[in-house]
Amino acid sequence: MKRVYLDNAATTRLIPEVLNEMMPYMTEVYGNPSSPHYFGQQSQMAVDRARQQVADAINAEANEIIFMSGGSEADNTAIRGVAERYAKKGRHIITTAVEHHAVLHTCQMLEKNGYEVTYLPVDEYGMVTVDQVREAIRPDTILVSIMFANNEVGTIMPIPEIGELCHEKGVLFHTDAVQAVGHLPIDVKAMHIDMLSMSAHKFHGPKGTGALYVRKGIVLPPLIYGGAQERNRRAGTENVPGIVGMGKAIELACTDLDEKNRRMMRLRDKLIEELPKRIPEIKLNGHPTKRLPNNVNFSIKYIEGESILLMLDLNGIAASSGSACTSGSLDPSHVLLAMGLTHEIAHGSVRMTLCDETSEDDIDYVLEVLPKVAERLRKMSPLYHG
Amino acid sequence: MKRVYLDNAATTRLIPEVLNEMMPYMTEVYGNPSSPHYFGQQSQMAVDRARQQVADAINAEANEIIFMSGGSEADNTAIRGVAERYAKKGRHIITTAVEHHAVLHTCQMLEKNGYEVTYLPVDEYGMVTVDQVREAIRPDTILVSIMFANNEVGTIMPIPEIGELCHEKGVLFHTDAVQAVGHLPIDVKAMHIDMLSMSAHKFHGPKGTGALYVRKGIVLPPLIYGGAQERNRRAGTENVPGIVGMGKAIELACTDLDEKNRRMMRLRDKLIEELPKRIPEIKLNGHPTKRLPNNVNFSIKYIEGESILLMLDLNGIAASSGSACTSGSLDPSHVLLAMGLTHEIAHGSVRMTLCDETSEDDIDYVLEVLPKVAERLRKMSPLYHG
Amino acid sequence: MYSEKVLDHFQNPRNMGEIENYNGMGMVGNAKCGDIMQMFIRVNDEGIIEDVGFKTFGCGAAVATSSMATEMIKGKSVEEALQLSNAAVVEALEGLPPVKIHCSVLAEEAVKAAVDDYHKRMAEKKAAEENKE
Amino acid sequence: MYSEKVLDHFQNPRNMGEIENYNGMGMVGNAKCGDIMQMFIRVNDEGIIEDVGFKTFGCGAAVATSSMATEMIKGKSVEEALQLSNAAVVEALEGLPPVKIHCSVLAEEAVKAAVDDYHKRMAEKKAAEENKE
Ligand SMILES: Cc1ncc(COP(=O)(O)O)c(C=O)c1O
Ligand SMILES: Cc1ncc(COP(=O)(O)O)c(C=O)c1O
Repeated sequence: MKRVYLDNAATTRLIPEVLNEMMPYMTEVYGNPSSPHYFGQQSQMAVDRARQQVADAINAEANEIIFMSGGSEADNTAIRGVAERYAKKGRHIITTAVEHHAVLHTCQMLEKNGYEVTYLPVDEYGMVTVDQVREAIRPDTILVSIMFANNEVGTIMPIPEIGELCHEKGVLFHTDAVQAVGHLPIDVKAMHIDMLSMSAHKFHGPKGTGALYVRKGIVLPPLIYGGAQERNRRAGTENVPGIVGMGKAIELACTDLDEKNRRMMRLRDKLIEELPKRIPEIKLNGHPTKRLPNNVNFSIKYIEGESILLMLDLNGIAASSGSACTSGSLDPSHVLLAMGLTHEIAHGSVRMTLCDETSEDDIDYVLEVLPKVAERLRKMSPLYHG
Repeated sequence: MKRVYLDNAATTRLIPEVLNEMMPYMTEVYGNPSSPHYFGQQSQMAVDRARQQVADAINAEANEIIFMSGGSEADNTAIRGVAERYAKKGRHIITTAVEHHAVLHTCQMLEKNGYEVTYLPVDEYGMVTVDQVREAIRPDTILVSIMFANNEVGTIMPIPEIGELCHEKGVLFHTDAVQAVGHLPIDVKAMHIDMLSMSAHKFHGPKGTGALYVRKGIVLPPLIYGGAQERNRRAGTENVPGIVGMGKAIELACTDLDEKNRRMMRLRDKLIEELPKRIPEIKLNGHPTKRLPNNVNFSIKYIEGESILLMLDLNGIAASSGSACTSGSLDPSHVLLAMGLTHEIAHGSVRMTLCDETSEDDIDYVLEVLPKVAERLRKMSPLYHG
Repeated sequence: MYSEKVLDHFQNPRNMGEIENYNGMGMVGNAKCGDIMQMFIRVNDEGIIEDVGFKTFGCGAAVATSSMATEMIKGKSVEEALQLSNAAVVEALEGLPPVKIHCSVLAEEAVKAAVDDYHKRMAEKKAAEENKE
Repeated sequence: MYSEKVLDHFQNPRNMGEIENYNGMGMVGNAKCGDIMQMFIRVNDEGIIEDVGFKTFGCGAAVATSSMATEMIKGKSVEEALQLSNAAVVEALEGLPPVKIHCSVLAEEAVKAAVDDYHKRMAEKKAAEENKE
């Protein structure tokens, strides 16, 4: 069966070039980077190199990068860390209603522990404005955490402007850039970013490795206590192959980024333009232009997301949905609801996320299959009276 | 140069058979296990299989295993989790003075947050007794956390007896078994263990993957909040290849364990018997018999650990030391000090940890080189007047 | 995730669509939860379900349980149909993931709602006929 | 971790051991911190350090800094020896890891201690001679 993978926002394929770079560290070079002997130092050098690669990709310094197990750990470390460290200064945090659960659930945990969190609402495109942030900042605000780009609908937030505002106001600024790193140009200095989360498997690196950028001068307590790894900021024996892979993957992802994005955007826009011609009563979710180059998200009225996914899957197409049914919970995507969609429409969403390897053929195949799937499911639907 | 790796307590070589098992998950099978489509379900099945392998190795149920990034995260999750969850019941924790920093530093952090921690002292062999634990338990004790086997001196604690006592007293029992899993037979049910930490790279599995066993019925808050992975107990996209590797590695490690251990103990004991004949004034650290099959730890009087390591390294031998100089701190190993060694003697310790792949040749090479190294360094030492 | 049987019923749903001259119709669930099931039955004078149809808005399991439920009650008496348990549907489908069990409950409820509706209609009809007499 | 130069001085320490007829000896550091350096100097009548030796208990950097420090003061006047800075030792060794800088400080202190001891001995000798007169 033809297989088309359009779930790159969930995870990406580890590309062979990255795997090649990792292989020595899964074979001969197995020392613990903390060990001063030959075996250890070989590993240490590789970790140092990767740290520089990651730093370079976002215009940071190597010692501002803390390697960890993924984006979720990075989000937890940043938010919980700031909350603990600056509790004396204040206990107010600002974020948005459309963050990833790694941010939202951490904030909710903090709320139970005496912190106050403002969840900024978004407009119909999933966007927050600098003015909203400005109005929300209070004297006891210790952190603004706003995602760089939304993982479901692809909307890109006004990060440089929010960063500038935060710095004017003297408030720390964290951004969950898990969907942005390796996909959009990022400059932490120019964008006034204090902390930034990333995850390697979202840009063709290995699963289980991520990093938190923490601007020099900011000292956070670790989330994981123990050994002196990562300059006492994150304990645990380093995942050397993972770190090496992350370094290589970020370097590759940032090479010819514009060109790759232009190509991807053409394919993305083909879907965005063609699907409504072939399927009546569907609605694009997310911002029409301020949008990740790889993100397509539609709500297809009268039918439900999981059954769309399942039928796509039975036709070899891997996509994703904001439907509750994919996660086992009852409520559909908090992102789509925050954007003002009704439950019914929110349940019927399909997200297709492309990558550099997606071909025109793949897109044409989707254009052929998805309308049939929609028609078939609509015939089954008690809500449809077409 | 001949190279002999005797630092297996720091980390082990990923064995090719395990790597082979991981390879499909670093190439074709790259889906996110949370995705309901074909790509995701292939990954999910692999994770399920590995979970069963890990559970089987310690006589647990699959859903009692939570995968995470390593031993440090497992220790933090267990201790911090119990502390948060049972704060209303009490705020007293019992551990030992010789735990790994992942346990000790977590406990120290809790002390700053209103918990009280009893650090049980150890005898000259690094051992605690059940009676010590019994005397330390109070009505407000919520957790006993005692390592299965010590990472520096290899001493094996009386875990089944401590487990039984804790269950009699109704106190939760956690054991950091990072050095024991895959090295000693473990049965969490028979040993009355409620929580157990492990780390794959200590038994020839991949770095960056570990697990926490949590007995059914015990509900802990996650350390990392976010997605619903690991049944809401640990958020973050699963490190699928790492998890698969951990499953295979633990299965292999537990196969013919007795036989492998007998062989390793013979080599271990050769070092333990021969070295004192060739180097005057040295002292074995750790218990003479209740000791990990792969651990040798000597203090060599009058000389300092890092310089021993460095000279061994220049001769191709990778070992480790309890010396402060290897870590950049000033105090030598807290384990050796807790066992009553003077600073001077503690600084002069060398740990050599074997693995299944260590050969008789390797051991003979050490028996040839180490005495020369000791002699050379003693000649340099202002403390030596031999 | 899904058994072969579930996938089969999802891809080739049995008795899909509104049937003609139905004399019982039930609709359960709501869009908020993401599942709506509509069940149509035509019961003959002997009280046997002669024909059945369904329409479902929902996930794969919702479609499959609806389809299976229609098969299990077709040709049965309304009394037998009322005995249909969600567990029986799950078993017939060779299992469902734990998070999907609620779909089978919905299918059971849809059948009950259709039968209830049939009983109501019969009662109304009877009352109307009695009134006429 | 260590530069070639450090490894060279560690493997082939210069001026290792106690020297004969030394007239200045300094010992600094302590076992608690894991480093003890002992420095011996023989100063001639012109105030020139004719010969120098060291003994060190400590890490590779401690040995290398001791060795380098002896080379740097050999043939120099005691005044020049007092000018020896830890930074100069680090530079001569082509760098040290940050956590090892304290070893170079110790080497500087060991030289100073040896020179101090020499001055003390000279002063004592002079006093003794004056007493005799
Ligand atoms: C006893 C013990 N506990 C915990 C750890 C931490 O494991 P990891 O480095 O995999 O996080 C180690 C090893 O470093 C250990 O030896
Ligand atoms: C925006 C965003 N933040 C955080 C995460 C969490 O990353 P990970 O699953 O690697 O921990 C993800 C992806 O799952 C994401 O899309």
